[in-house]
Amino acid sequence: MNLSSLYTELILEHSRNCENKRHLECATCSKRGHNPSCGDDITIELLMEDGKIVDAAFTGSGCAISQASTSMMIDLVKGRSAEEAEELSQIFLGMIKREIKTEEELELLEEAIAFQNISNMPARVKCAVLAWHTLTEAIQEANLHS
Amino acid sequence: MNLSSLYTELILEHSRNCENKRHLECATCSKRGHNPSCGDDITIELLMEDGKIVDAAFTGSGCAISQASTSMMIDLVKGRSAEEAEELSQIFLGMIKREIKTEEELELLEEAIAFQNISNMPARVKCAVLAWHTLTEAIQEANLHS
Amino acid sequence: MYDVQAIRQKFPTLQQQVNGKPLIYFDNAATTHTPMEVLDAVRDYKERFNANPHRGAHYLGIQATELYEQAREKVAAFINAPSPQEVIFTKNATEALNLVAYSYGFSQIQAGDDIVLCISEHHSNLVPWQRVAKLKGATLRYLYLTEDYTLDWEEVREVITTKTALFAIAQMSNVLGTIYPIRELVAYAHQQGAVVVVDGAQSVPHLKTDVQELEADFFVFSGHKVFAPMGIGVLYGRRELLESMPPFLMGGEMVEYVQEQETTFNDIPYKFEAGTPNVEGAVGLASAIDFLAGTSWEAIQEHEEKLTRYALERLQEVPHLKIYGPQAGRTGRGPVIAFTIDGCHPHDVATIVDQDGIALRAGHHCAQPLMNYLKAPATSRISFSLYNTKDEIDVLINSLQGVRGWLGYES
Amino acid sequence: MYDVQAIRQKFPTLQQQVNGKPLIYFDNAATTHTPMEVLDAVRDYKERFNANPHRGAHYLGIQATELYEQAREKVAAFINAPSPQEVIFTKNATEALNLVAYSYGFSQIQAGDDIVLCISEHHSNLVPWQRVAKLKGATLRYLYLTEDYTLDWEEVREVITTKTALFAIAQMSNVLGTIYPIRELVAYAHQQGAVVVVDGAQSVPHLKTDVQELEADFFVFSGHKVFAPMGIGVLYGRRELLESMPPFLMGGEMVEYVQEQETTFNDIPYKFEAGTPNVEGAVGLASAIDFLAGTSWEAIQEHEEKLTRYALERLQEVPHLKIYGPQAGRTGRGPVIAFTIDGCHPHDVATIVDQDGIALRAGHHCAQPLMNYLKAPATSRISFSLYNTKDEIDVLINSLQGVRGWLGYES
Ligand SMILES: Cc1ncc(COP(=O)(O)O)c(C=O)c1O
Ligand SMILES: Cc1ncc(COP(=O)(O)O)c(C=O)c1O
Repeated sequence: MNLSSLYTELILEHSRNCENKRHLECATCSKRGHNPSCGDDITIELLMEDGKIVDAAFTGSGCAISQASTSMMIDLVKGRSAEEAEELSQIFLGMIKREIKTEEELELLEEAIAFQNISNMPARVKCAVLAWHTLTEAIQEANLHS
Repeated sequence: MNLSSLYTELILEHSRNCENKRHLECATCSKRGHNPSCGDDITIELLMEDGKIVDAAFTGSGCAISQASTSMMIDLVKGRSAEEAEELSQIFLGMIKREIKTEEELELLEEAIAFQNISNMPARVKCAVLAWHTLTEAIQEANLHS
Repeated sequence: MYDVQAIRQKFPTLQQQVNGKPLIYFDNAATTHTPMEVLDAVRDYKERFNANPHRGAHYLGIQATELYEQAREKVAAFINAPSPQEVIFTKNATEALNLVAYSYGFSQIQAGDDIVLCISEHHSNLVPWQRVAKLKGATLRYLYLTEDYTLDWEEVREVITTKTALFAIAQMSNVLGTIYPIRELVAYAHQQGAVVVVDGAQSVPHLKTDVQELEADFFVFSGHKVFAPMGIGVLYGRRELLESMPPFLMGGEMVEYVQEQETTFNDIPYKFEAGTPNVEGAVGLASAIDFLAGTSWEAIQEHEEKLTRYALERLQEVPHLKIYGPQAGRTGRGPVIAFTIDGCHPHDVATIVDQDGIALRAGHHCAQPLMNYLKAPATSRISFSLYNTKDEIDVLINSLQGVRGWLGYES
Repeated sequence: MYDVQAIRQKFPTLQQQVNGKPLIYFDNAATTHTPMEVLDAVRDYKERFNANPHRGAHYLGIQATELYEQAREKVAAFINAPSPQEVIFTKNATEALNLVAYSYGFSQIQAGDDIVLCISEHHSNLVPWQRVAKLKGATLRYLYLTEDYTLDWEEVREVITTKTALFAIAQMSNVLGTIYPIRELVAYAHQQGAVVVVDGAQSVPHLKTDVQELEADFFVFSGHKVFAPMGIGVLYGRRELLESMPPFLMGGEMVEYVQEQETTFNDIPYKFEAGTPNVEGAVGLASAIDFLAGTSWEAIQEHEEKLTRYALERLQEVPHLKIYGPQAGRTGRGPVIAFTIDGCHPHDVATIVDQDGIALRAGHHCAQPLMNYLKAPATSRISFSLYNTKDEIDVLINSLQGVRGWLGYES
């Protein structure tokens, strides 16, 4: 995997997305995620209503990959039900592990399909998956509390 | 150093000496010495009167080398003053370390000169010096208490 | 066919002369030699990939991380751990046992609890528990041995009770060669509610290890006793236990967030691996596991059992020789034989046979409480590995027959 | 003349291509590569002498013991310790620091005492002290940094007081490159009655070490950062302190008499070396010390200082680049340079230069409290060793100039 297929325009654009990167005043749940080894450190905030993700945003810092992945994920899950979001998360993680291969499933990920080949860069896998793991945990905690 | 110069008649005789290996009922001081790595474990008992070693003996178990060295040492120091005994101990340890080389000094060790070449058998040095270290400690403790 | 000569060819150390005689290495319970392929694997790693793992965003760092984690996976498969996260690399079995004692022991053992050990434990699986017992106000209790150097179930049922918080035992004694019935002991101890620590330092080189079958809560071993380099050891622990335990060594890699006054910790296994790990040691251990996979456990056991039987038989020809350990064959006995010769201190025995190129161990074998119990201040020990031969045993017997003569006895 | 090419020839790892480019290894603060002669020394030891030391009455055991103890003597001379008994082998600097924290810290630190650290400490010299402070009711206090990334004596005098029981500090920061005035700090802390732990992990590869001149009470370093194998580290401690401290890891070798309920301990250094030591690691460290002795410290320092100066100069050509660390030359500064490029995460920087074969480190460098203090969640880090060259720096500068372009910035 060379640099131009890693730092694509789409990924770079998302990595600097300011719309999704903000503090969500009215969040009903939030979850911090961290890669101790490389220092990516994000907090995902969700506004959930009746099991639906009405709004989502994140704060924190990290590399272009982690920031872009987080931003794409937020675009993807906003407006979905918690179950749908969890499912998408599983599909994303499955894609990274090369376990999910059908085009139909991958298409559900919309722009986030951009990370399909990140496993060729093992050092960056953690950056790409951080947000999705964090989302899953956030939703599970929200379910517990409701 | 081959086996026949290690297990000489003199050393074997001393290694089974029963006269020096006994419990000294009337001892005024005693000291245990141990080589944790090989298991030699002896206790030296001294009967001191007016700074003189009136009687000495030992108990415990160990290899032929440690037993013979202990027995020879007891023969050597019995009847001597504590200072003389300490000096002889230093000469013995000096001999083992190859620091003391004059014939006159070595002759003071009498039979214990038999261990002169033990440093060619590094694994057995500890066995040969155990008694002498223990004696030095015993005398130093005795001095402290008097 | 088990081709012992072909196996020997792989070990450069075995090709040597000692005191002018071919080396006969019978000190395998202390440490084993390393086959060429393991030496090569380590060398290759050092020449091509050497880097600090887990922190690298560069090529070498990524390779080192992958090789280190692959070694963990290989170890997990080797001992049949449910997952690699339950495999923690330490420097040796001793550190692994101390980790359990400090982390699990100090946090879970309560005043009034019993800690049960077998009297044949190695100091590394004994002194840490003495310390825990003392500091926590627990009672240290021992299982003693039958005439045939194994456990008595009646005694087991008496000593391991619902008061027993922890039971620690070696799968195989490094002095007697006894292989204890770990699976049954674990089952019984679990019924009583005890957590069980199994010290596999001596069994791993000789038996197929399956921590799930044993149902061990903790299991440890050392790389250097199983053809790997020194400086690498393994702790396996059940996930729930490891996850609930506080960290032991603290520093780089085992943290999540560090603030000036507070720290949160990484997940297992990293929580227990502070500082730069011994990557080349792990690579060497992985390679040693590959080496072992080249021969079936059945073949290794058959070979070692044959040697042990033969040695036990021939040792009877040596006058005044007494063996400490079970007489049986494979079941309940590994290839370690402790003995004494009347009137001859084991240290002298070792020196005498060393002149014939034979490496035996002499002393208390880091098991002083056992020696006291056996009333033998020291013993000599023969321990075989997969590369030893019958011919070597013949040379040993010959040499042993001369020992009393050297020490001035008529016969 | 310092012949860097001749030195490079000794390092097989440096002869490699990475991503089709010659490897440029600038991650020496994480771990250094190993010269051929050290690899050969370890291999030779394994092929000829491999055995478990201290327990052997046979030839190989004796040789292993001698080589292990000779390595200890060599290390003692290398750091100018008064005696080899004050040199304890550990697996790395982290274990050495934990040994001091567990053994000295838990037994000597009292409720109400202060423990003082520098804010730039590596987690390995920080998290153990957090734990001691917390469990003993002591207060953890920090020394912060001046604008030039060094200590302010006024603050030192305010923070280190007669309440300070222990002061722990790295001789050289692994992020900033700052070399702290250890000798003066130790003298001052001693006046206040504090014991001083010096973390030499980063300084030992770059400066002549003299623990007596520093008057350090404890001093630690890791072999793998100074051309030796992984899995070997060193703790030096003053004799009186070591003798009075309780043991840390417990098991084989560190005991004197073991009874069922009580144990007495061996003398230093063995009291602190439980279990089978990493003999080959010690042999490798001894060989690495010999390797270093082939070049004078003056020559090494001059070379590394030249590189550092040149790099600091040329980095100014890279737009939007900010350096964290002192600007000065040799005094007060070692060959470690942390930096950030505006708008570019260090992890992306590392990935981009990796494509040009350059190994940089990115992240918090196990110094999160420092990163918080600097308000830099992460930095990139260049760290030189005696085998790096100016040409390599030129390649790096070139590569860094492209970073912002790759990340979509116009300039
Ligand atoms: C300043 C400092 N202290 C301690 C350490 C810990 O060394 P190790 O990981 O070898 O234990 C390091 C390196 O990682 C360091 O840079
Ligand atoms: C039964 C047993 N347990 C533990 C150990 C300790 O192993 P290590 O010294 O490698 O830590 C040994 C070997 O010395 C052993 O034989």
